[in-house]
Amino acid sequence: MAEITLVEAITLALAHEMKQDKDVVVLGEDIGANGGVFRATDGLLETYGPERVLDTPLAEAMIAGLSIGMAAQGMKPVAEFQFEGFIYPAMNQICNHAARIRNRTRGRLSCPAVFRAPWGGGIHAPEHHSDSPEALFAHTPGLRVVIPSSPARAYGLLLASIRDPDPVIFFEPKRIYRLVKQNVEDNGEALPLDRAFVLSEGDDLTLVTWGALVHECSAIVNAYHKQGVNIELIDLATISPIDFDTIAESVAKTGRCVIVQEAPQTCSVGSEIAACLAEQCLTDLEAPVVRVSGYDTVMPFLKLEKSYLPSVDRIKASIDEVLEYA
Amino acid sequence: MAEITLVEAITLALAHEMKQDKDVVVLGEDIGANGGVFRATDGLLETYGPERVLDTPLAEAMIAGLSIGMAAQGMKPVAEFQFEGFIYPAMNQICNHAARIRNRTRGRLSCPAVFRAPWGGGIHAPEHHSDSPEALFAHTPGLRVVIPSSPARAYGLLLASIRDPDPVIFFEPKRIYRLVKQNVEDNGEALPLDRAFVLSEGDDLTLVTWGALVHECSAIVNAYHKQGVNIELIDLATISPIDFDTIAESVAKTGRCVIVQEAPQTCSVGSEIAACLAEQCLTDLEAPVVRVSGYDTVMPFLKLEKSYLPSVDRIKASIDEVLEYA
Amino acid sequence: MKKKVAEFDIEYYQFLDETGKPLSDDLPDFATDVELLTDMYRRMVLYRAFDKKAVVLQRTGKMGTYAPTMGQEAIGTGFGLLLEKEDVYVPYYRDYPAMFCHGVKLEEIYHYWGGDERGCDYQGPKEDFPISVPIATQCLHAAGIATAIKLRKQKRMVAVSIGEGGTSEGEFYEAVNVAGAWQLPLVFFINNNQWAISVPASAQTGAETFAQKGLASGLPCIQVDGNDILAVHHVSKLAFERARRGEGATVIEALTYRLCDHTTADDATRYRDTDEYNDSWKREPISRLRNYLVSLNAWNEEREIALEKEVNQEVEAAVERYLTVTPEPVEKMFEHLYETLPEAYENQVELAKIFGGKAHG
Amino acid sequence: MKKKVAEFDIEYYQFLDETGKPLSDDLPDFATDVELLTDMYRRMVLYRAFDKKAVVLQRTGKMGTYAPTMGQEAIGTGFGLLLEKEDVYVPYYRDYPAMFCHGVKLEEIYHYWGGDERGCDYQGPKEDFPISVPIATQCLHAAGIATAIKLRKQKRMVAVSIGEGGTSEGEFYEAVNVAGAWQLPLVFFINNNQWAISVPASAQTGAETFAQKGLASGLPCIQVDGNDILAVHHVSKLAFERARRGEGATVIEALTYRLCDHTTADDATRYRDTDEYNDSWKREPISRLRNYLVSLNAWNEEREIALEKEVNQEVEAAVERYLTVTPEPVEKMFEHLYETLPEAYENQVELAKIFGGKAHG
Ligand SMILES: Cc1ncc(C[n+]2csc(CCOP(=O)(O)OP(=O)(O)O)c2C)c(N)n1
Ligand SMILES: Cc1ncc(C[n+]2csc(CCOP(=O)(O)OP(=O)(O)O)c2C)c(N)n1
Ligand SMILES: [Mg+2]
Ligand SMILES: [Mg+2]
Repeated sequence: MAEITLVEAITLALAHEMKQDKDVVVLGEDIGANGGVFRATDGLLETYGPERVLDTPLAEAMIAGLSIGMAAQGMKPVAEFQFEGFIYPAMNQICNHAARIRNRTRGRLSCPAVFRAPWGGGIHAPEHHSDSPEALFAHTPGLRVVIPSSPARAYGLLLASIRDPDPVIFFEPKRIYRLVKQNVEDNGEALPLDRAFVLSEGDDLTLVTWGALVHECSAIVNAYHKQGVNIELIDLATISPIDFDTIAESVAKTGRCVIVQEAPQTCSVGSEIAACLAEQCLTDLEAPVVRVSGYDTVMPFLKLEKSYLPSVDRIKASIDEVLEYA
Repeated sequence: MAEITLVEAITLALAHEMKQDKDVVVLGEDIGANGGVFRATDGLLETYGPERVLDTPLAEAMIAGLSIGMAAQGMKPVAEFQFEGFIYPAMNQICNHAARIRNRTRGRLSCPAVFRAPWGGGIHAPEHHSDSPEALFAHTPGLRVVIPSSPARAYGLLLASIRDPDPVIFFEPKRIYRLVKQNVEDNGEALPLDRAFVLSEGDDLTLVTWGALVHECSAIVNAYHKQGVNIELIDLATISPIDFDTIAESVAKTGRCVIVQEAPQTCSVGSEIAACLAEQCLTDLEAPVVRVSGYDTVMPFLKLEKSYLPSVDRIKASIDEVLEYA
Repeated sequence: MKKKVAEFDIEYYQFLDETGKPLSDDLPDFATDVELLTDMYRRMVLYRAFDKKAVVLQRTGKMGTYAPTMGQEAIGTGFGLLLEKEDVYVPYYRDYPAMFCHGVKLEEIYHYWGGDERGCDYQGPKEDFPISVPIATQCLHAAGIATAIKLRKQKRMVAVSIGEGGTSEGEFYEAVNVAGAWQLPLVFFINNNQWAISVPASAQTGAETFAQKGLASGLPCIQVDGNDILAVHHVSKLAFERARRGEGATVIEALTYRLCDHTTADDATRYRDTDEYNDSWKREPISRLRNYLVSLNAWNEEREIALEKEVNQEVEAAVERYLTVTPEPVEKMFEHLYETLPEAYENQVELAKIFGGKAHG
Repeated sequence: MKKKVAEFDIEYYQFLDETGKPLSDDLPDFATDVELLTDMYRRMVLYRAFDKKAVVLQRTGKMGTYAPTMGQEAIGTGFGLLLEKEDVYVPYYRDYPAMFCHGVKLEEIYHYWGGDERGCDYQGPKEDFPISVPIATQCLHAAGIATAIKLRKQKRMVAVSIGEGGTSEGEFYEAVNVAGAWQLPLVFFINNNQWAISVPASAQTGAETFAQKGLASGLPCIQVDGNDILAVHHVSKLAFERARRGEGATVIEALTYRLCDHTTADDATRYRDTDEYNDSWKREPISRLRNYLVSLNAWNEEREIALEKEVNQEVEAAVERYLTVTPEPVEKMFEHLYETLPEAYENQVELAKIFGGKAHG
């Protein structure tokens, strides 16, 4: 058992599953000799060879379309899009086909593929390299959307995603690829794809987030804890289908909820959570729900990037506002 | 002044603006001699010739990309996607470029284009011809999203969209293309792109919807009215940026809100409205908000299509639930 | 200084003239295989009867919008008969002849256009893809299947079809490109019926042939008279053998004509010259093969009458099976969304059961 | 029966050998235009100095990720000098030489990679598109601009560039296709630097040349030695003249080599043979032109030293302007989202002002 980073946990899960299941193949741009631009597939080519590790021509619709064809043949393609901002050319294949093939053939064909991509902002990357488009896929029935926030959860959720018989969009928070190390046992144990993670329990407020912001939120929760305020922190992680029950249970207890996300606010995953609260938990709510989101503008180039992303101050201000509401 | 259908109002607005402004050109698949598969561009080729009415090769990314290039040159392309289900190949161009070009050039270039598409279900069309993907575009900053629900609003909102200096996704509810006729004066008067339409006033409940369902909802509102229940019916119409103020004002009065939409529920425009209510109008709410949506499954082939779409019974049941909540 | 660094040409194949007369003595071996040729003929007649019936079903309110295949029977039949059971076929939406040759049932296509997902649950060719409505996307699925076959070192191949208009889509090209880069066991059929709804082939591209689009990835490219089933069968055989030998993909453009509206929702007289349409009937594939069979003394009036009766019965039986199927209950719209429906869906399924009613037409 | 229905070939142009010696006497007119050639030379040296400085800025934390253009200066300079002011240039992200030739300022590119949108607000060529990161999308913008130009019957043209890896994207092909179908005044430059990050050109396609991808829409296709600026300039001239005459588009593949990492975030030694890299320096474009100029007695050591000084000053001045710019206030991220910010944004702008701080590096 070794201390590894989130991106190393991705590699570990890929290697584990490639070893267990020879139908698992990885494909994408620069994932072979280069090991992916973030090194998520580092070493796989050496171990599994060019027939299991496919450097593709440069075309994302193609990567998705090939994956659908391979998956229909019972392979388990794990495709990498180099950055989330380059997944758009593949949306036709993902939304019109991957998400539908099982349903439209009444189960005859299916698409056990994983579509991975580094996701989110905060690494001072060039434009189109820092988006958070999870809502587009969460809005599309037939897909699963997963975003891990720690090495262990990355390992367990990626295993589960590869083993899942349906297409999974697996977004990896690139800002925390190497932020923390954690002991991760390579035991092949998958995590469930329909359960949010309650990272800390509390009665005073429910804080829901996912991806890199889990780290800021954890620190914030600790800080409040020292002041005697107990915040229940939920890492949503399995974004779609959403595990709203865990959130509802928490809000039944706390009566207050703040949702924190990098994505723009309108029609976002945060909107969905707040909407479910308004529908199912109205009587539990002792204060208005607050979403702390990326603004509804284009993710700026790197100079203004930090101003765009929810900051610790901004999150705290919202928490205070909700806590103080009477 | 003539009684015309919604699709005729589209044609009228296109013709009006092509006459007024020679920079307006229409382009798309089969929009020339064929006049579009729904005849929205009928007669334009005869009047304005092949240099203003461009039948394109069959490629949606191309249609969007050409529009962006033409718009940057000061033209006002009005592009048609044959059905909303075929807009996915263009998402890369629309989300990564059309929505961003003004911002990323700090105003040097811009994209005064309109992307039209017949939208929504209910006409017994083949698969991929009946979707409601407005949320994907509402989630994308830099775009406007508009969905008219009557001939007059189609005329006024399309004029506004063409004149708007920024990219507009203009979805046309195909189910009501020919459902009703209305007197529409060809007076060149645009409607504002940031105002929802209050179609009937009432104190008992706020009913928000858009597109074809406005018609079922109007009938429902009338039926309730006869029973002494006064429902305020809002046609959202300008989906994004959303006019939440009009909804908030209404809910301040009624304390109850039902949202009706064709799209799948998760991360939808309905979610956004419900979320804003949970954030901004919590104390006004006397009952949980209810969304009546297309289910979170793939729009079925035609045999089950009606079962998928919100039915009058389903909408009424939700209204009753919310009205009866105490 | 300049020098030539690459050279290409496109060859066109045709064996029979419009009247079914051989253009030369240089005919392929199977041109005297009467059994094969009569099978081809029988099928083309059947598929046309199927097609006409589909239009009637739509017109009489018994089916949804339908895309007829009238005039294009020789293409799908010509190559479809060369598909082995273990090969995979990935069709575009106007390509029933090849689908039928590969084992799809007539009524499955009726179900499809009738608006029932079960029409994609083929009982015969379990691995074939269903009709693809989003144009050109199917080419990439075919490339993916061919990739799986190649990686697994199997001795099978994949065929895929697309309309000439569809070749303007980037996804067509991306498939051609990877097929060339990876030498995939894949054959592309471009069904050039001269029209993409209202847009003539000449407006789709600056290329003189659609076949040459394969040059963009270094593939062999062939143009063929798609109304001459002998020529279609011949070039398909060459391409299939190449694919099976592991030598890679081929692009075949088959020239034909859409002897019908684009779909039952279309009115081709709005944009298409009636003379052109009428004239194109002269080149249609069924009478051409019949004339040739007659010249071989392999066909006559009597057999024609018997065949007509036979195909009508077959089509009627399919219609019967189509019309008498029990509708799916409403909750079916959730059953196959995921392999196991997530818990989060319980409420929605309940709602649908309460309000959904049952399937309607 | 078969017959040839179409024939194509690809021609390759090169005038100077690796050492700058003419391969034959058959040189273009401008090969003795010393003023032009020294301007070309000066620019290439300047652009290389600009490029090296950019890498230093990144390494010293003064700029974000940067994509160097080392080794590819002859392509953009070779055709960029042929762009008239009123022409429109649509670049890919590694194509500063042509951008500079068309009037983009050195510091604008520093701003761009420094993470400041104002780096796309070109003060010179107001109609040019900014760098396109989503690969191949720019080809369609160029086609759209060319369409506007054609519809308005203007006498201008558009040039667009893309890497050889980028030509695997469907959007590249869609642009080529419509350029052929509509005879657009557009010239495509495929900058074949042999690598797409870690993927060699040979793995992108089955085609022998990238030029031939234009055959898919019937366009004239030319391959050229992209390290020989004479050859680049010559073929560009032919293509530009064709475009200006209204005869349509051309696809030009320029062969070169990426004499650098893909970006400052990349480490090419992970995937690229050092011998290949070292060997490629032999063919680099700047010394080749210098040698040729020397052979014309148009260049010497003294001028070289003077030039070096001159370009260093020019680059340092640009760096100075880059580093001393006032950061944008946080609300700028809303100002140009729409022409007029919708009311719905008021709250968000307020929030951003309160919490945003100001721009950082
Ligand atoms: C991606 C996409 N865009 C548009 C359509 C609408 N559409 C259906 S058929 C068709 C024309 C296709 O022409 P062609 O490819 O020549 O095939 P044909 O119908 O002539 O057999 C169009 C535009 C579609 N189905 N998919
Ligand atoms: C649509 C898209 N996919 C992926 C990327 C990531 N990416 C940036 S550069 C590059 C390689 C491009 O190679 P090539 O086109 O040959 O140009 P070069 O960088 O060699 O000049 C890739 C994969 C991108 N920017 N856009
Ligand atoms: Mg066609
Ligand atoms: Mg390259």
